[in-house]
Amino acid sequence: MADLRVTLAGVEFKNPVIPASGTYGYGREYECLYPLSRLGGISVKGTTLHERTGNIPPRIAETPMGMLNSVGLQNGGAEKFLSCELPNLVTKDTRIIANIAGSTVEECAELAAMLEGSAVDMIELNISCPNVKQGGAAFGTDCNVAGAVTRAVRDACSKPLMVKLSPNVTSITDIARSVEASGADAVSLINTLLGMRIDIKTRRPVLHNNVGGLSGPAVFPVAVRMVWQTANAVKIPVCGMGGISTAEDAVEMMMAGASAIQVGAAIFRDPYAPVRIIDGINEWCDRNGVKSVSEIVGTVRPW
Amino acid sequence: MADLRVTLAGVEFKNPVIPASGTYGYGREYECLYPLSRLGGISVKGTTLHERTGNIPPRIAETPMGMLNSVGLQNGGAEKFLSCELPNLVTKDTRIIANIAGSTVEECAELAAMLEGSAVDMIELNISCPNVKQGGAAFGTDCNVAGAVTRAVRDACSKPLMVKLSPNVTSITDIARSVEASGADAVSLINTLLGMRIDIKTRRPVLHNNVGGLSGPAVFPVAVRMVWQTANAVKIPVCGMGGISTAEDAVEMMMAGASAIQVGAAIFRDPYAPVRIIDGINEWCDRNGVKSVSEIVGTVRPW
Amino acid sequence: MYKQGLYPIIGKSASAKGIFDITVLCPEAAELAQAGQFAQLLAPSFFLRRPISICGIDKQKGTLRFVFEVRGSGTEELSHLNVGDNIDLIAPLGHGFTVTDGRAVCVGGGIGVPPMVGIAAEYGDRAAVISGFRSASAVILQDDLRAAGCETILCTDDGSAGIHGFVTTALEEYLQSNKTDIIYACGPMPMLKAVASIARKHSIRCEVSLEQRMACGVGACLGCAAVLEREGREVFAHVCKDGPVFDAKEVRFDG
Amino acid sequence: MYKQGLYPIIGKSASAKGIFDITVLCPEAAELAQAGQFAQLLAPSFFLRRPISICGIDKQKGTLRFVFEVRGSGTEELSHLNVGDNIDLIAPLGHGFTVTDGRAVCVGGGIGVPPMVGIAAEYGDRAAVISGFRSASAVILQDDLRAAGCETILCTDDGSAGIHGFVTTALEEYLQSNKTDIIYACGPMPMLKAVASIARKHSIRCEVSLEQRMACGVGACLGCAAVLEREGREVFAHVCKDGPVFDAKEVRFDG
Repeated sequence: MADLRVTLAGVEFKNPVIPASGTYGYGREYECLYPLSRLGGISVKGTTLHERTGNIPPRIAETPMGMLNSVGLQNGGAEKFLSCELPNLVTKDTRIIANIAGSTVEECAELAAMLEGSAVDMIELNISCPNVKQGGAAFGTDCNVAGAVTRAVRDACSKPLMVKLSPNVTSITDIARSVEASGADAVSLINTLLGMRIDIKTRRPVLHNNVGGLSGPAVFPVAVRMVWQTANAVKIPVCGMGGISTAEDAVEMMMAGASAIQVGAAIFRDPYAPVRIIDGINEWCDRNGVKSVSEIVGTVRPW
Repeated sequence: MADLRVTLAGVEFKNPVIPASGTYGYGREYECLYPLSRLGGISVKGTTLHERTGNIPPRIAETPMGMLNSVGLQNGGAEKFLSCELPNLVTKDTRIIANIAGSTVEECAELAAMLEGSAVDMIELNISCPNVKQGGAAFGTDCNVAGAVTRAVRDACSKPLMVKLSPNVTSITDIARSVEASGADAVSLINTLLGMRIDIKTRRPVLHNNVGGLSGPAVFPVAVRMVWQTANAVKIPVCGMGGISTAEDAVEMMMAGASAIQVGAAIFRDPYAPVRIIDGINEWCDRNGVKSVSEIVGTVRPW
Repeated sequence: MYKQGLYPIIGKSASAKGIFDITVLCPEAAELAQAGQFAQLLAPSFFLRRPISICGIDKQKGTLRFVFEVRGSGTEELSHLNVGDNIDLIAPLGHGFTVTDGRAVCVGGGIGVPPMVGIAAEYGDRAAVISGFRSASAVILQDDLRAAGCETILCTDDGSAGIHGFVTTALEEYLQSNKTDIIYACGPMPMLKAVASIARKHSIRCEVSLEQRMACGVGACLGCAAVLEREGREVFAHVCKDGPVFDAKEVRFDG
Repeated sequence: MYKQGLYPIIGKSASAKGIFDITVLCPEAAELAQAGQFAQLLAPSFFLRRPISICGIDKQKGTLRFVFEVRGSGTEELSHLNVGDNIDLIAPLGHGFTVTDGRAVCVGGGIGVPPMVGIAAEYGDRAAVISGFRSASAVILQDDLRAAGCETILCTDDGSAGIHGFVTTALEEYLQSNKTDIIYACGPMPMLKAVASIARKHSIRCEVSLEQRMACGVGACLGCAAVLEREGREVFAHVCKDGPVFDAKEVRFDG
């Protein structure tokens, strides 16, 4: 039994596996399979200041070893999260990461301020949602804007702050350095790659939003590359995600430089994926004489 | 039997299917399966001014529904292409696209000048190779540099000029507009996405180059999105590529806005892929009452 | 409450061209299942699961029956599974039909017929099932419905079997002469829309089973939105959790 | 000159733990095949093909035989194919062994033994085959080699079968007392390096079969580079076309 504890932005997680925001709701749908206390933490459904109904369907398209989504941050708003979801979540003995998204810098700051006194362990500032008109990716593709929104949230809230980055940029390391300089305690990456599918029978995009975010094993190599580049560009820890579906993928991502990892689309294929990955990491550590999983973080030796 | 002819940068192709540069050599390896005259054209192996030995192996890594490569433009140089390959290629009754890459703007211009008097039908200027130190992607990720190198090649050679764009950018439409303004007659996209895999046993990157270019069905949704965005941003035609492996993929890419398409990694899995796609497009057109395949270009109706 | 696991296929047959009928031994899932719910079946070479409606539930035998159409390469791969193979499924999922103690009419169009078998069985001779198909060669499940004691009314578009015409005409006719407390329907959107308006006209309660592109299947990802109208405002419900069965009054049939 | 197609598997057996032995009926490919060449086998759920060396060629029966090890999920999927299934292969590929009319010694390590069977058969009683395995349970193909009339020298790392020791020691010993015109070798890089240096010492011609991560398999993509030394300068040859068989003198064994 290896020591699976990892520390991210000063917060200790019992293991490095965290269901990614938007793929796990608030955990309610998976509790009937295993206790949420098995998880290192949960990054909850992206929360906005006010309720959002989300995008018009269809919102899902399958792709080779992946999928597109354009849910559009459908959620009940911050008040509802704090009153209806958080009280239940805090009883689950796992770390709670509040994923927040705003359409303006002020909104992001206001959201963060609302969480200041709450029981959430960490804030994940989403500056990379590809499926919303304002804010979203617009924040994540410009160094100055990314820095400004990070600074505003940093000043509005003292919780550990992780910023979720977009892969749809020329240099993710520039964005990472900019949010680090603006007070981020960690970065998480990658959010989805912007993609599109067309139904050749109807000649309409499969997604009503026309484009959507690509996730799943298909994007894993891009995620590993960006995590490796970013971990070598900033001093703050990196939470790696993007196509992880097995314990071996998780180990690979950690060797690339991720202090913890998030599992997303893989959960749709296998609802047990997070716990299978946790058990698999433990077995891999034991087989390979790794006493503590944190030892492997960033241990890849480039040629 | 539908009319499969398409026109790209003023050049007519007998059909819209072109094996992509670097995946088909100069066609010699596939002639034993079918005559090269079946093909709309061939984008030949990337050619540099001088011979290049390429990158140290391993150069290939498999990924979910895709692959990484870091060949590094191994080729015999322009002289050898003109003296040993082109004379043979011109006898094959298919369009010849010379794919060129240089480490400096001057080198690109010199290469283009060498082709001026040659029998090649079109030049594909590669400003997006992810696997070389100088030039390569560096040219393709900055609007001004992309414009400058395009202009230099445009001035050095009167052949129809297509510029091959990198997907590893924040806005591929900005790059496309810039090369259009600098005299490109067409753009081809997407080149490979930059990715990485790590062998968790050795803790070394699978590729000796550490990172490499991701291609295959995995990237298809990203390619369709970028082709759609670019076709709507420029007036010059777009040659679409990235993960096309079936006739339906080709039709989807053309509906997104591609006047012709390139087939790459799919050839590694099925060496007959180009001809199967040509036959499949023809059948699809007949089944759907499409008289001429060029009718479907850009016909997707966004929501 | 649902289960996920690998379960053996203990029965398989081809009902009609491109239609496959498999029975899976999954006692713990069958125990929980209700008519109108669905399962997420995994075609190993594809990333997302395929949502397939439950056609039959046998809690004694501990089996679930699925009758599905080969629509793409995913369902094609599923159709290659044989008796003895294990299938990876998540079931039961979603919100099923409301069972009343009155008389029911079940209206199914094409591959919308299978989910009608489960609910019709709950009613036995208190149910009439109106099934519509393109032609005689596409007709499925009529024997099963009769075996369940239901009255069966068969329609085909080309008249090659049963009544020559649409299910909606047959429904109108049936309602003239038969007291009906509830209508259940599954099939193409235009058919559901027509059935719903007929039900409204006769002020008969109507439940429809909807389809949508789906990812998680359990209500976590909010991918499979369906457009509903509640208190005059448009809301997005989710087919996998709030559905697949919805009160027809709430459904915006034109999306 | 090569062929691509779907061909039936007409024979299958498990030679040792994790080692599978399949025979494929592919007359037009078998007709062209030479000892030392390989095939690209497709595991349907994976994107790239798996390069597998040809173990046996029967031009009369029109078959190719492949003996491969399950190394990952791709070869695992290949191992699940059974007699009667079709396999998608491209063959024959690459440049095989040079056949002489002299006496040969074939040195194979582990899964490097299968390609030795084809070339040893060309020599029959003019060949000695030195095979090395971890232990008795991993030993394969010795009967086939004897059936081909070859002298077989078996070595295991743990002494549980044959000589307790490495193939290199056995090779040294064999060369003391036997005139040898050519040495063929396939196995782990360290073994190949050692065999090559022994051959050099005895100034015996030596050909080695190399492996590399491969994409097209036909020489188009230049992915499977191997580091050679020609006229003192480093050149990248390609395992799929220039190889897999190379003159040991040219190979840079430390990459």
